[in-house]
Amino acid sequence: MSLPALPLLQQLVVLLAALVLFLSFVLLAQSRLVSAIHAFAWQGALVAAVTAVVAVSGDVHHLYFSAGLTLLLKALVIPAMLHRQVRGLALERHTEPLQRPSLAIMAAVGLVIFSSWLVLPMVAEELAFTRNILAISLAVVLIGFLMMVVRQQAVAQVLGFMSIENGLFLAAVSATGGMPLIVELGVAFDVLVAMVLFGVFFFQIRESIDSLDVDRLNRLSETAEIAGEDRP
Amino acid sequence: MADILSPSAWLLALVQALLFPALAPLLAGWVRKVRARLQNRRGASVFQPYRELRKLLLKEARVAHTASPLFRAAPYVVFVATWLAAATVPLLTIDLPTAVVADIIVLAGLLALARVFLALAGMDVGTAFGGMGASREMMISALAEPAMLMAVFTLAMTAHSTNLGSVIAHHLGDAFVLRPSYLFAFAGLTLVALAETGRIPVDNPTTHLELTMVHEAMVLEYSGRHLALMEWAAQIKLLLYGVLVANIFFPWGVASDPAPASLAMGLAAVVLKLAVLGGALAAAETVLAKMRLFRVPAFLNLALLLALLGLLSHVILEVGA
Amino acid sequence: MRIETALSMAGLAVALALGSAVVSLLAARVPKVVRFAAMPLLGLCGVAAIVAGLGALLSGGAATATLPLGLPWLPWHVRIDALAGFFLLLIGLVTGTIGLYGPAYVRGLEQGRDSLVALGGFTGLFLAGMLLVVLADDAFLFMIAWEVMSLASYFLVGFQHEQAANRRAAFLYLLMAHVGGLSILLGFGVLASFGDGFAFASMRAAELSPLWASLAFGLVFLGFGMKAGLVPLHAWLPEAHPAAPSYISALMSGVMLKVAVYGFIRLVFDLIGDVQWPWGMAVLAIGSLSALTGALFALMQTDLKRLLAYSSVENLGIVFIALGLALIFIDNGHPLPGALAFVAALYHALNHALFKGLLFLGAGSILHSTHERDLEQMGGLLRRMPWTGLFFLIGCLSIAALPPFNGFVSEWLTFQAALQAWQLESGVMRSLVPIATAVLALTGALVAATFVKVYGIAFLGQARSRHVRRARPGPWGIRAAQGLLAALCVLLGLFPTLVIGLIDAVPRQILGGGLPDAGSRGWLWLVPDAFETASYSAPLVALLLVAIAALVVPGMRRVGARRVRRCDAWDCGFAPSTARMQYSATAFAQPVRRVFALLFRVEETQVPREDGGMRHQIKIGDRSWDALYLPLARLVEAAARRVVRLQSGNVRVYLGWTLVTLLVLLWIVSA
Amino acid sequence: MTALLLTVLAPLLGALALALVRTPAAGGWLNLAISALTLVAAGWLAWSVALEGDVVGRLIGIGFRVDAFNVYLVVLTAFVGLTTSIFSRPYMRHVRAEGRVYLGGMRVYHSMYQTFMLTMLVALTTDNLGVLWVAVEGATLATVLLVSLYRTPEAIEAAWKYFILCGVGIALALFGTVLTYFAAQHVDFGALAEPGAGLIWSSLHAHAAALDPTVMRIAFVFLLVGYGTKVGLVPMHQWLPDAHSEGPTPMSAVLSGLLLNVALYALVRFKMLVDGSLAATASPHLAGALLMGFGLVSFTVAGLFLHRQRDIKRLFSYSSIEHMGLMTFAFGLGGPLATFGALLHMLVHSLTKSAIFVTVGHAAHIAGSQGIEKIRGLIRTQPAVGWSLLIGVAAIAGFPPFGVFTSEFLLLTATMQAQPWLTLPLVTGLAIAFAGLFRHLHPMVYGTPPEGQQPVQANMIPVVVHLGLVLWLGLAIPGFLAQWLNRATQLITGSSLL
Repeated sequence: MSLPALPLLQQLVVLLAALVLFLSFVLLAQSRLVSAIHAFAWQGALVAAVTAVVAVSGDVHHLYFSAGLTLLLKALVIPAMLHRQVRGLALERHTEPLQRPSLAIMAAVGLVIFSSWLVLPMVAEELAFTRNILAISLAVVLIGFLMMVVRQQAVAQVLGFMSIENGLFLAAVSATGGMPLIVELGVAFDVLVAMVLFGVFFFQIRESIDSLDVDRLNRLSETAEIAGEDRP
Repeated sequence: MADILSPSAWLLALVQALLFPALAPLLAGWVRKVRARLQNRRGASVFQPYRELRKLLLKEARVAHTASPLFRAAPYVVFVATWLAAATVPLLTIDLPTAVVADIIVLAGLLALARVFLALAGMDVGTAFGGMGASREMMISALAEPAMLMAVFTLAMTAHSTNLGSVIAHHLGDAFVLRPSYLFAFAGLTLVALAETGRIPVDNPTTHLELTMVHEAMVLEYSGRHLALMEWAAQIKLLLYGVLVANIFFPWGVASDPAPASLAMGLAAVVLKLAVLGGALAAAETVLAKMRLFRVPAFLNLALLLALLGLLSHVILEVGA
Repeated sequence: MRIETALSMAGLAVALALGSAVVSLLAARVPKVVRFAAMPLLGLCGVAAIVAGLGALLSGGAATATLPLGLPWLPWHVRIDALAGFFLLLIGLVTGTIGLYGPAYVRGLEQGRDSLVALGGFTGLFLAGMLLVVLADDAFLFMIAWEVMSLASYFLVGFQHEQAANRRAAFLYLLMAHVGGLSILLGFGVLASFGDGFAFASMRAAELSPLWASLAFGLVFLGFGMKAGLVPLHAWLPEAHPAAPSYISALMSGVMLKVAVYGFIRLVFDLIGDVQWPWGMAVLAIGSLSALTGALFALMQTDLKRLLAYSSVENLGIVFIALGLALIFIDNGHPLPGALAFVAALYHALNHALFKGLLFLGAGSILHSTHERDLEQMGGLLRRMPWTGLFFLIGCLSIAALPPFNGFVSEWLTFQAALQAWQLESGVMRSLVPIATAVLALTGALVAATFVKVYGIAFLGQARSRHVRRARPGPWGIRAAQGLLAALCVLLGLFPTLVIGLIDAVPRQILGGGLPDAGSRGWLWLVPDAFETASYSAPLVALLLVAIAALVVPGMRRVGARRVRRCDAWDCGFAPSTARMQYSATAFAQPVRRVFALLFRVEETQVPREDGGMRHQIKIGDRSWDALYLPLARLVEAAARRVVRLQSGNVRVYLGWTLVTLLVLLWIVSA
Repeated sequence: MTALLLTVLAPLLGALALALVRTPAAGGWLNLAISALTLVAAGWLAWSVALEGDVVGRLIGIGFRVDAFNVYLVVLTAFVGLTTSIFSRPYMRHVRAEGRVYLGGMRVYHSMYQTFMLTMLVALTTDNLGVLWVAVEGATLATVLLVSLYRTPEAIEAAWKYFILCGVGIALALFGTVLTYFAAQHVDFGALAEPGAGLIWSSLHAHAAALDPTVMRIAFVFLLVGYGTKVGLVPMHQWLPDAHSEGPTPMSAVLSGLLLNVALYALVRFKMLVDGSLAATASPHLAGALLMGFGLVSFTVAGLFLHRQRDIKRLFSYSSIEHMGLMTFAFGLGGPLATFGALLHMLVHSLTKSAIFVTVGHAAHIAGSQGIEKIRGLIRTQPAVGWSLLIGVAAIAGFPPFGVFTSEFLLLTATMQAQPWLTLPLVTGLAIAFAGLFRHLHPMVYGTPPEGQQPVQANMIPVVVHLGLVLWLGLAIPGFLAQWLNRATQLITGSSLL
């Protein structure tokens, strides 16, 4: 199916979704923590926008609400909290250059292709539009995941986690026209609590290994040799 | 064969049983005599063993302080078991109630019983010699016993019976056949007989050199009537094996009916056969030398091999397959 | 007695065993309770089992019942028939004597730190387990009883757990028991998937394809062979049996191994039913291997209980030789020799239970009064413990298969069965069976050597250590128990015809045909198939022996000199011989060790003694260790070492694992 | 309905109340009381289910449905919750005496304990897949603070890993849920279907055949990886031993005993949907095959892990992974026999494993360390603890007459009938795991204890009760339980066993 065939609002949705995807690339590559947080905030805002558009196009009332919720949570509250913590941890200047960034980008591109290939078999005609949105949100999720793998910095990992959540919202909203309200609320609540806890842990980790480099959280490993007990 | 348990048959069995202890020293004496002759000595008379037994019987028996009751019981057990074993071997006739009471496996068992008590007696006093003799004796017998059983099983399987009487009867019954299995079994059993009766090249009944002796080491502590019984039992054992070889492999002459004539015939035949066998044994002991203890296993493995070959050649070549 | 009554008697026996277990719980407060309540209950349990077994054998029928336990769709089925009855009898005989023996033995432990609760409780459970294994009539109950038996005996092996050796033994034992149990379980699984459900009745009805039948046989043979201690799966046995208290060792060696035999017979002859002769060949080969190896290693041991344990391996080997013969004959359409071999196996199982029980109890009473297990320290015990000495001698003569004792009867029957090989069609089998016979003969002679060594070293000669010199005869209970077993050994040796008349019900039920002519000439004569072929009259042999003795002994007295003078032993004219000059157990075994050198892993070392001299030390290892067990252990270790790399400790790596898994799965499902 | 209400509300209110209680002792008692109340309510619920079948209801817009499958898990959860709280009271007092818990930590502990129970019960009883997800995520959040309760570097590290891994996993599960919802978009649930029926499990199950298979396939992968992380399936299991070993022991008990079960429960619910949707396609047993694969891998790998442990709690957490693998395998195998066995195994494993963890708590207390080589000769020092550990491990290793044997017996025989050759890895795995457990267990319980080990004041009631129940289940499965399990089996496999 071709883009022009779509109603305008849906074209808008596609456009926004593409931007979301672009932002997760930015998140992946961005080495300055603070700018990464900004990028994340923008991504949240875009997801909220998508929600709003879908709400308008489908005239689904509770989606207006969840759009507001998303905007509040993803674009304002969480970034704000992250900011505060980054300041509290004195990490404003912190930059964490990716080792082999090109490789990470290539991998991300691969993930995008993979996810589009993945949703291809969903051929049912009426799914065709949402299919592409799904592909994008899936890509966002996977890239967020990839980010958590490649970033050594705890805060960066949390950003990756949150962008996964963005991908989920995107999928939920655009592909399914929004989950039931109660679920939306529950999810939002969980995300919020999670964020709070993350904040707590930043400080705890900081004071236990005075760094936020997750690679240094490696006391609990079993690769060390041990002397075998009495064996017959 | 109900008649086999008839009183007359039992009487015959009794006579036969008595013949064994009576003739045993004679065979021993005969072997010594022939050997002496072959060694260009005159040698003592063939009745010398009787005199020796009598001498020992009249001497007082001495028992070590450290000996247990078993020490004094052992000679009787050895003698009785050996005698009973002998009594189950058809000497003159095949209709032998004792052969029904105890077949060839029991015979082996009785000999084992005697051997075990001999060895225990050897260890009883607690001297080094006794233990050494016992250990060697058990090692030798451990290798000899399977060979012997294999050899007799060959015959038993041919005759489909483990009853010595019917085995011999079976061979007397059918026409003369050249059986390869018999050849092997005969060779095997002869070697076993040499080992079991403690003759050269396995053991030397006349030695008292502690490094070589086996049987003598076990009875070293015995004296008087105890020693007499032990020696006598050894002679009976020799006779037993002689008769076994003679009457199983060369059954001719063994009486198949209790008629006096055939019995006399049987006696003559067995005496003749034993004389020949004794001569052969003497000759062997003259030309052979006693071998080292750890050459003995090789010797006995040869016996086992021969016996096993006998059994195999029987089941493979001779059973109609 | 009606068969139903027998079944309820068996139930009573189980109840008594459990009762004794429960009673022992009080021992935490009053240690005496084990001695005065638990042990007598065991004795009663044994009596009940004997009654039940005799009843089942005499009535020859079968009775079943179901208990309100187990799975909703599979309640516990119990069933008693001749086979079960025979093994109930076997269990009962030994257990009864234990009830007599136990109290005096336990008394010694009351001061110890080891909890009598565990001892009494698990002994009771152990017995209940064994009885239930025999009674079980569905796979589920069988497995439960089987594993309870293993578990309880494991706790008993670990009872004196201060010594690291005992702990290791217990671990090895439980591990191998577990593996064996699993393989039996799989065997049942095969049977169950062909029949419908786990009740033995439906398994009997099931029609297996030859391949699956062979698979089931393989699994079952592996499982029960492991429990029966067949080579090369015997490694646990010489470790575990000595570790337990002596009367437990008697139960394990004498009875538990027989329960394994029972299981094998039940599954192979009864449930699988249509047997195949290649199985017989396999059983024959393994049996011969076990018999020979067991005998050789038994001869090498210097620890009395270890020696007895190895000799159990050898005896079970003999039992399985007979069973193999039975399989071969039956599949080749010779029911009579088949039944003969089968009976021989059962008879030997019973005999072994008796004399091995007797010998372990003897070892126990030596341990009880000298605290010594090492032969090299013993000597001259016959004069210090005359009754134990006498009974132990009977045990030795029986196990050495000497007429007119019971061991000889079963060996005689086995030989008779083997000698029927001429009936077989295929030359291969005809020539392989005699080789097994040769092995059997060799084994017999080696066993004789072994027990001459044991008796000669332990009971004859002079004491080799101070505490042995001070040995006192044990309490009456201990002696009475041994006396009972010794008497049974003699009786079973003297009246085999009657015993076989009793056993015959088993092959008639399981194989559909017994030994019709066994008693054809009256109780005096034992006739395997025809009077001409072979016959053995134990009573007459005994009678003749006695008669000749009665003739000879007084005769000698009359002819020869009356007096017997005591004097010193001949010392070659040197210093009088001391106890240390005696032949040692190791020395006794040395010739055989040299002859069969390649079978043993011998380590000879010189260790300095306190007094400056050197001591020559010799260790005899079991080759099956480096051949089988250690490689397996190493394999597992290596695999584990590889696997733990997963737990590297870096959270990013963990995330990577998850991501990769996700992608791979996505690819799988959509490709 | 009231029963259901009570079952859910009791822990909810409890959590709020406990957050306010300042004195830890009172907190402990209150915690116990609430757990007891919950158990009573759960029993009532079970009773009503047994009497008049499934209980359906709505609270604040959430659909609840209690059927044969989850009701026994509800009772189990409440029961283990109670016994663990009995154990936790004195245990946590001892911990606090050692000063390992920061100020106010006890409040967090108790209130989070009840929150955890709440999430467990909601996850079990809800009929709404979205709420199910919310509840499971909530369980993570509730427990993550408890894992880091001791504030040691290890504890914090473990908590972080637990948080990150399970967070991501759960996120993936949410994606799977979204996809399921998406697949249900164009399904006609009939006129009187409430809004958002695409997340109502019962209506989905009723129309499973109409779900788009392609989407469901992908959805299941996400759900498998997501909830599988929580189940502790290899290779997503790495958080589990860390969390178990560093958290307070009562936490380990409920994690192993309950959380894993609930995650597996969710997985099975989804499998039922996927099976329904894939029934017509070329690969109808895809879900089952995946579960079997994961189950087998986890089972074997965990068994090998056991051999190289130094920490007693890690040891038993790996054994939990092993058993979850076994259950996953069984559910994947399908068929009434295997499913019945798996359901039974869920039950007995929870009981046994929580009992073991309680005992382990005491053992570590005696030795003053969780190091296996520090714990020696327990039978001598404190026979009650030593024997409990010995018997508990014998039970978990699958020795009769304990219930674990029964379920493993059913699993093995079911496998033997369905996939004979898979019994080989199963049996090997069982043997390896067994050896791994006992080689460590032996020196711990047997032998002579080191100098200066003193018996501790231990509360063995939970252990005795649990092991007693497991023993009972091994000897005979009571009729009502058999009926429940059978109905659950019928629900899952569509065919009855009895």
